[in-house]
Amino acid sequence: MLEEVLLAGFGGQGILSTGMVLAYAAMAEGLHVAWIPSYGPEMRGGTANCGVTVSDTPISSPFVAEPTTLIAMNQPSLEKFETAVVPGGLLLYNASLVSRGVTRYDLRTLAIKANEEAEKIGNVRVATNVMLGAFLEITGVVSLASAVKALEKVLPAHRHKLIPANQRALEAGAWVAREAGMNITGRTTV
Amino acid sequence: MLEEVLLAGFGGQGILSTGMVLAYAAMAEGLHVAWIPSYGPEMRGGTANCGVTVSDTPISSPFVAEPTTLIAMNQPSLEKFETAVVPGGLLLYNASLVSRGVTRYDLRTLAIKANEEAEKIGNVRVATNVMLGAFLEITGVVSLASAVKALEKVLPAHRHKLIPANQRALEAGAWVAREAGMNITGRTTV
Amino acid sequence: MPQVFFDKERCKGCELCISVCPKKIITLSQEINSLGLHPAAITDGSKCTGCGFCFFVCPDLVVTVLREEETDG
Amino acid sequence: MPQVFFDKERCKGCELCISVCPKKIITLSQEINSLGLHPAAITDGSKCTGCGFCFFVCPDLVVTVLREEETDG
Amino acid sequence: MGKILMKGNEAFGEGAVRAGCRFFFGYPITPQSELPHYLARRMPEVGGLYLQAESEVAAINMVYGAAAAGARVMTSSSSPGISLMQEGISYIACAELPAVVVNIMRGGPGLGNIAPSQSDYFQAVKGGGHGDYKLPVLAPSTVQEIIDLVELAFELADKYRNPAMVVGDGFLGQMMEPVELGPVPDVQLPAKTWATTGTAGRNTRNIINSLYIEPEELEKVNLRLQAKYQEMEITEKRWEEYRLEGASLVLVAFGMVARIAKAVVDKLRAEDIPAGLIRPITLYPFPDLPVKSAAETAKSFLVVEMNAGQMVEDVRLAVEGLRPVHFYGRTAGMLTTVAEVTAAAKEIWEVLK
Amino acid sequence: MGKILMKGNEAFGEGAVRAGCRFFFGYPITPQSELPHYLARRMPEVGGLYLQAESEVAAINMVYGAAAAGARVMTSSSSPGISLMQEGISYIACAELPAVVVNIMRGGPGLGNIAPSQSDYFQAVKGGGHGDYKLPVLAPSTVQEIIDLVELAFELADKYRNPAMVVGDGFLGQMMEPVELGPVPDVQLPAKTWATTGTAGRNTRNIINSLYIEPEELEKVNLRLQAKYQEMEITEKRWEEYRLEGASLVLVAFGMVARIAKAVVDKLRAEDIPAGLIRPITLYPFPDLPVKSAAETAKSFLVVEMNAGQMVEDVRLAVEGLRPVHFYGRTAGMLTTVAEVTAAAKEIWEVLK
Amino acid sequence: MAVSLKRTEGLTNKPFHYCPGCTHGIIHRLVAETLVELGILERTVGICPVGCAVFAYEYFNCDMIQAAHGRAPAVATGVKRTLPDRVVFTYQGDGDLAAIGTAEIVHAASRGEKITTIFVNNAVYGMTGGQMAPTTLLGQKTTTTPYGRRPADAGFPLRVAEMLATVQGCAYVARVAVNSPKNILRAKKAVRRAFEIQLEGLGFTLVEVLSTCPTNWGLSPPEAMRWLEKKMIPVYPLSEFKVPEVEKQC
Amino acid sequence: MAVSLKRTEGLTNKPFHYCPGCTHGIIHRLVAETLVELGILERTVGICPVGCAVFAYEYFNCDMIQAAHGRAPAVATGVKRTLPDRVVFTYQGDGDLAAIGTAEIVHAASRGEKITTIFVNNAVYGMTGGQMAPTTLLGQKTTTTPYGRRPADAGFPLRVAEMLATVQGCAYVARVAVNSPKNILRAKKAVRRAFEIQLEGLGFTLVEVLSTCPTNWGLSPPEAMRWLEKKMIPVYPLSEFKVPEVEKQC
Ligand SMILES: Cc1ncc(C[n+]2csc(CCOP(=O)(O)OP(=O)(O)O)c2C)c(N)n1
Ligand SMILES: Cc1ncc(C[n+]2csc(CCOP(=O)(O)OP(=O)(O)O)c2C)c(N)n1
Ligand code: SF4
Ligand code: SF4
Ligand code: SF4
Ligand code: SF4
Ligand code: SF4
Ligand code: SF4
Ligand SMILES: [Mg+2]
Ligand SMILES: [Mg+2]
Repeated sequence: MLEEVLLAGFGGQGILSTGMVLAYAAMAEGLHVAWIPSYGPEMRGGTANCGVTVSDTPISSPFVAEPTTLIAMNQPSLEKFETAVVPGGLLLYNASLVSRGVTRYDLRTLAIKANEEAEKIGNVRVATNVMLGAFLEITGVVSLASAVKALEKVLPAHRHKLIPANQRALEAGAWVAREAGMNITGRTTV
Repeated sequence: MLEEVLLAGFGGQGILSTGMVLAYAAMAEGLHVAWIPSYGPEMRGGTANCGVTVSDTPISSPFVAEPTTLIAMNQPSLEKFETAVVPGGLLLYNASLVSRGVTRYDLRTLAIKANEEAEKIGNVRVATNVMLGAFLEITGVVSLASAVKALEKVLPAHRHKLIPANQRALEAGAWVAREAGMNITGRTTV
Repeated sequence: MPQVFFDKERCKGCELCISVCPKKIITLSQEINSLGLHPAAITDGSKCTGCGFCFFVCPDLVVTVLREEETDG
Repeated sequence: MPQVFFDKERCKGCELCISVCPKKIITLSQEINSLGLHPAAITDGSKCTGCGFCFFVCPDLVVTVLREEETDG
Repeated sequence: MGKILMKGNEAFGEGAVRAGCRFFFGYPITPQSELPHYLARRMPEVGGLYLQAESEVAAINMVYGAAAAGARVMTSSSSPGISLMQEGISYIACAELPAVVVNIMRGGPGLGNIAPSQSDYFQAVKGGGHGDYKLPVLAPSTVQEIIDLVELAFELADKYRNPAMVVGDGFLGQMMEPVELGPVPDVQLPAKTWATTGTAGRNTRNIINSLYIEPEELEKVNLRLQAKYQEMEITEKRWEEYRLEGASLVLVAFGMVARIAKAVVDKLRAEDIPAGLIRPITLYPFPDLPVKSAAETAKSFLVVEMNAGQMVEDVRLAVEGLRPVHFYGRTAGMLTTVAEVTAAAKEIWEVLK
Repeated sequence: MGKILMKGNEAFGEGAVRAGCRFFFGYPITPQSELPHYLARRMPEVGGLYLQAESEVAAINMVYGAAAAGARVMTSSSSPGISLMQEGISYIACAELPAVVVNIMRGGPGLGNIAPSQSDYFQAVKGGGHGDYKLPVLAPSTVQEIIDLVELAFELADKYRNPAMVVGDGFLGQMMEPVELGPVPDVQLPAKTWATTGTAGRNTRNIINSLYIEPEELEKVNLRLQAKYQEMEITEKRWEEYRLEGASLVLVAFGMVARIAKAVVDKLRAEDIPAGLIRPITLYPFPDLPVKSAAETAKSFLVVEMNAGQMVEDVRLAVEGLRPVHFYGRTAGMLTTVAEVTAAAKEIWEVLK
Repeated sequence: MAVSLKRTEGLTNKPFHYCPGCTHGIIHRLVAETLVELGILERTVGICPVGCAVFAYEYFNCDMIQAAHGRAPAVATGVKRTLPDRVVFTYQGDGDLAAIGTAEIVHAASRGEKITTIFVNNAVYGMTGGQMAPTTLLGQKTTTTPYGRRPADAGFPLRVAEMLATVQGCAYVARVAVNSPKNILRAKKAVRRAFEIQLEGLGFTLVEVLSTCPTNWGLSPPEAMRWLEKKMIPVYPLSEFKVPEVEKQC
Repeated sequence: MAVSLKRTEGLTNKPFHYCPGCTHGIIHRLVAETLVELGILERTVGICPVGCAVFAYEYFNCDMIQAAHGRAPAVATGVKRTLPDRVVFTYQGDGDLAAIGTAEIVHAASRGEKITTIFVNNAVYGMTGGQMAPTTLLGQKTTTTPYGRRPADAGFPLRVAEMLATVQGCAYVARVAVNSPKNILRAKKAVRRAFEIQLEGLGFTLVEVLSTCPTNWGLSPPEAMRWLEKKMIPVYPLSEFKVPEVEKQC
């Protein structure tokens, strides 16, 4: 098994830490894992993305140049990385911040209004974890329970009060994916 | 013709400028010439020596590792460089500051009490030019007249009043060499 | 009467203008600009004294203020 | 009576001691030391007050001065 | 403690702590900032010192001072900052002090950018500073290996009384991977009888110096240094071989690029192209032995670097014209991707086969 | 003016003046001090500026500023000072500014000594600073040639918008030889439309910069730089051949050492040993062509340097294993004498013949 | 007569990359307005530092040079000596000027280089992620003083204006702040005075500007303004520390 | 009781390499005597500069380190932080400290490093052949100011003691001279005070010592002493510029 996940969006969406949640969860399940951010200019703001490789054999290249899954959290990220996904790969995008939609029809695609889902939970910053929940539900790379446990590692102690919200986000994403059916082959908006 | 002259002594004896007088004179006579000092530690004092190569063909190595002539202005210089002189070469040393004398008997050697000669002229600092005068008399590498003219180039303008003394030093050295006979093969003290 | 304009596309919603307006007539609008931020806007332009405080503190050259010169300027 | 000694082999003949001795009893000797220099020497030791000026200014640790401590030292 | 996920930059810091290093002097620069951030927090926990210098020049000279006083000491920076350290590194090498310097290379020249790069290879291995000196230069390619090689760097530094360098690129510094960390070992540092610690209890003065005004003296020092480097060249060459058996096309790559190269080798092998990889772990001394022996059987070499072609010279020096040595590289933080390198390799293979 | 006797260090200064350089920024260091002394006196005579910087780091950045403003500008130093300039040189290379840097090399590493040396060869030609950049590096071997090559350095710097370096050793700096000096030419400097001189009279802003935060942008810059270097490698290799006809044993040496090597060749030829010499005048780009063509007929090479063996690598890269390449060198200011080198050459010849 | 406060042509149209509420933008405006008001924009060459203002060459509407970290005063020296009739300024942060660039600023001042330095003191290394600067306050937490700046490890805040005022080549040194409209107007006056003195050829001029870094201070921009006032100004008092001799007399 | 003024065991027997009449030798003696008198010689580590005092490691009878040009304060920081209970001093010339080493000395001071710096100001670069130093007087001829130092090209004399006195981490800064027995005794007191304050752990201490360079000034040693008094002291007044707070109060 080799999953190469690219999470992309803008700074402040929690892209990097959601990637870490996946990485920690996979490590806890005994898998090989690598997490690599694209680190930006020597300044604040701008785009943020990271690649997470999860494998049952040692990982040679940790770079996610041709992701098996793309989680695109906004329009520019979708546009930039859509073409890179391997044929037949998985594309999850945040329909709250994507207006134009996808151009590739050879991918399994799921559009999730992640901001809205997150706002329902009461914190727009958990939107990326909504996407992760969906990803886990679809791929089963690691269990949702492992991801929930990983939150403890990723969030600093003084932010542990946010664990319940993040857990609900993961669950919400999983629910959306379940509702959308597991074998998504075309475009589906929920 | 290739003369490789090593002048050695201590700082303040005018070693470097006497070497320059030879170099300028030779240049004026249309010869190829190179002057190279051994430059000392980043501080005052200590030893001073320079090599002057005079040749009628272009000079490849300007280093005087095996001098054809050594002009040794004090005991340590004599001891240090005596062995380097080419067999059959010329050795002029300043008998005023050399007590132990020479150990090589395959050289043409002339001992000159250069300090005394210089003090006669009234300036101990012209001692090295006494030696140069003798050297020129013996070898005829350049004329004494050229050396006298070269003094103008070597001495800075505000020291031109010292030219007569230096000229007398050159002449005194030439006289000593003449008196000692031109084909000196053993040790001779004047 | 003084007039004040905000170039909303340059505004980063930092609220510095809001914090200095003596008339408290600046707020962040509900709108979102192309930077994805809520830009500052005037609530009641008629109250504006043209004091220019908003202009002075704005780090992003968002504000323009038109006003009459003081008599003994 | 104070006594002053010069370690002539270390002396560089700089004349600083000469320039400060209140009794003018230091000169450069005719002798030449192993540095090839004329070292400083005392002309009339009996005039020495033990003031130590020569010691203080000598940069080359040439001078030793032996003296009695002042009464209220 | 089991496995934890750690950033490369932090691993450099933790590796140092575990090697018994308790003194760090540095100056901030991207993309290695997490290293000083980590140590600013971590050093006080283990009774150590994190000190932010006023510049890289000051930092390397603080390292010189601490090393002279007997400390196990480290500094780190990135390319422009390492350039500023060249005089200091040359001094440390000549004064024969042990110390570790980390360079998380970024795109150059000039201010360049902060993207990952390997373009300081020459500077590291040929001597960016003046004079004939060398540093053992180690190039980890995983986060776990960072920990191991930082420790090795300190050991080599002490063994040879010579500064050692560990190099990575921005990606290695930024990425996270699991590392296995035991409890912090209680490192017994070797006694340093030569250190300037005050003469108390000794009847000689210790002097740390790199000035030898007499050429004869300085030549002696140089001969001693050269003897050390020869000893390193005999003893310290380290490399990894990957699927070299029967390889006709041998890739050579170090650091993060070697991981890409591994993936390339796998891809090529999957297509029945007999490729293999030599990954230098020590950049100096350069592991010419495996290259030379590969040159006897392989048909061609492909050196892959994130620069305009630097290590390729050392490979050519080892191959000595026996086989063609090709180069593929991208500069300025542009990633050499698996796809690109595979394509480059196939092109060579087309001609070869 | 006819011939005058001139010190090498002064010739560097006079060469600069004659090349139209009117700005010099430097910091004192032995054994190049006569160069700043000369220019401190000379520059005001020609309406130029001698400015003593607070350090070598400041000096090279003043050079950067003056070059950006369109000046023909030079700095000079010796080994430790040149190490301190590495960041600045890398910046100048990336910002594509013309400037000339003189290095009168001394014994290293560390503070070393002030005796002549060639041990900064690697630093000069491989890039002592960070990133993939190169400088044309010129190595005069007579005082007359200093004047000529300093002028050439300024021309190359302007032609390629790239810093150029001229290297010598302490002896070359200290020795005097006759030079032929005409009247000071009235140099017309090429127009520098890119210089930051204020926008007046222009409708674009000029910007001097080495920051390209996007890898794609910085890669473009690097590709442009590499293209320049390739152009230099095609156009600018310079060397002298001495008695190469029928030479079985080819010496390779640069700078002052090449003069010793010439004397050695003469000695060997006098003893009927067919020796010859290749003297690289440009150290970068390295003149591999004559070495390659000599490798076809010669039996063996002997590289002579005043270091522990640096240019020998470039010779080996050119020879590509075709012939044995031997090395003879002394470090730390110890002179490689005619006698020693002759002996080394004869030893090789004994085996060869 | 209708006057207006509007964007100056001393700046390009490029939006600043600075964080929301970062006062680098205000300081840019003050400098640019001054260049326009004095009519010197097109004979000005500006030098930007390494720091958050590294991209200033995209904003100032004049010829610009990007300098190595801390070396802007040396670069400016090279420019001014080559082109003595041009106006030259450096724009530098506190990491750039007061840490790595200490020697360069002291000696540009001591040589009396006829340049103007705008010194932006925000008590932190902004660009590289909020590390301690020489100007960081005691107790202040940064990414490299996680336990707060303690003098025993990390020394004391460096008062650059006071230090440079002792240097003879310095003609004008002032410290201002941009935390309120009033202080911003005062800051503008100081910047203008500095450039005027450069034009008069009286020597080196420097304006230290207390500035905010909301991002690395972890404060909202208005909070950051208050922090500047409450915490920074007591340590870094606002004043003119040196004015040309002639002015002092009258 | 018989007392004597004699060679201190704080120095080795090696004769100094300094030029005749060079006051480096006097300053060496003052430092060495102090180390002996305070009983700290065997726990002292000294750092010598690049300059005429580069060989000081052959003279001070304690552990010594030779530092890169200007970097002695950084080296001293490395030593003192590693061995906080040792006494650490740097001995630096005016080229070393006030030119290339400006950043290092300012920041060692600002960090309040508990070290003592002996700063030998002889208004010239001695070792390298008499070039201008930052401290060279206006009008003074040197090998790089052949027409005399002119402020327009070469700037002004830098007053280091005054400058460092503004730096908070500095506990003690004094300027003394060694041109007469009286001043030498005063200089000794200042050196002693500096080491005492280091021992008390109060912060950074520096003694600037006006010193002669007969060789490069082109004067006889006694003339050089007079030149120091007549020319240098007016530009570099002798004083204690900073003393620890506690002392100030009493
Ligand atoms: C030689 C060198 N060292 C370090 C760096 C990394 N660096 C970039 S900006 C910076 C400090 C910025 O702080 P400051 O000058 O205070 O400016 P600010 O961002 O706060 O405005 C540093 C250390 C560099 N680019 N070059
Ligand atoms: C990096 C570097 N730059 C320059 C030098 C050359 N250098 C040696 S000593 C010195 C200055 C000495 O002057 P100062 O510090 O005043 O000491 P003094 O000799 O006057 O006591 C210089 C510039 C060097 N060794 N290293
Ligand atoms: S000009 Fe003054 S009153 Fe008007 S909006 Fe701006 S701050 Fe408020
Ligand atoms: S100060 Fe400027 S950027 Fe900030 S909110 Fe107001 S208008 Fe917008
Ligand atoms: S102790 Fe005083 S009186 Fe005696 S010799 Fe010395 S200076 Fe003269
Ligand atoms: S001061 Fe010392 S060195 Fe100078 S002359 Fe007197 S005793 Fe000799
Ligand atoms: S990091 Fe700080 S200084 Fe830099 S732009 Fe952001 S707020 Fe301004
Ligand atoms: S050159 Fe000057 S400072 Fe150096 S030893 Fe001689 S007199 Fe003293
Ligand atoms: Mg800052
Ligand atoms: Mg000095």
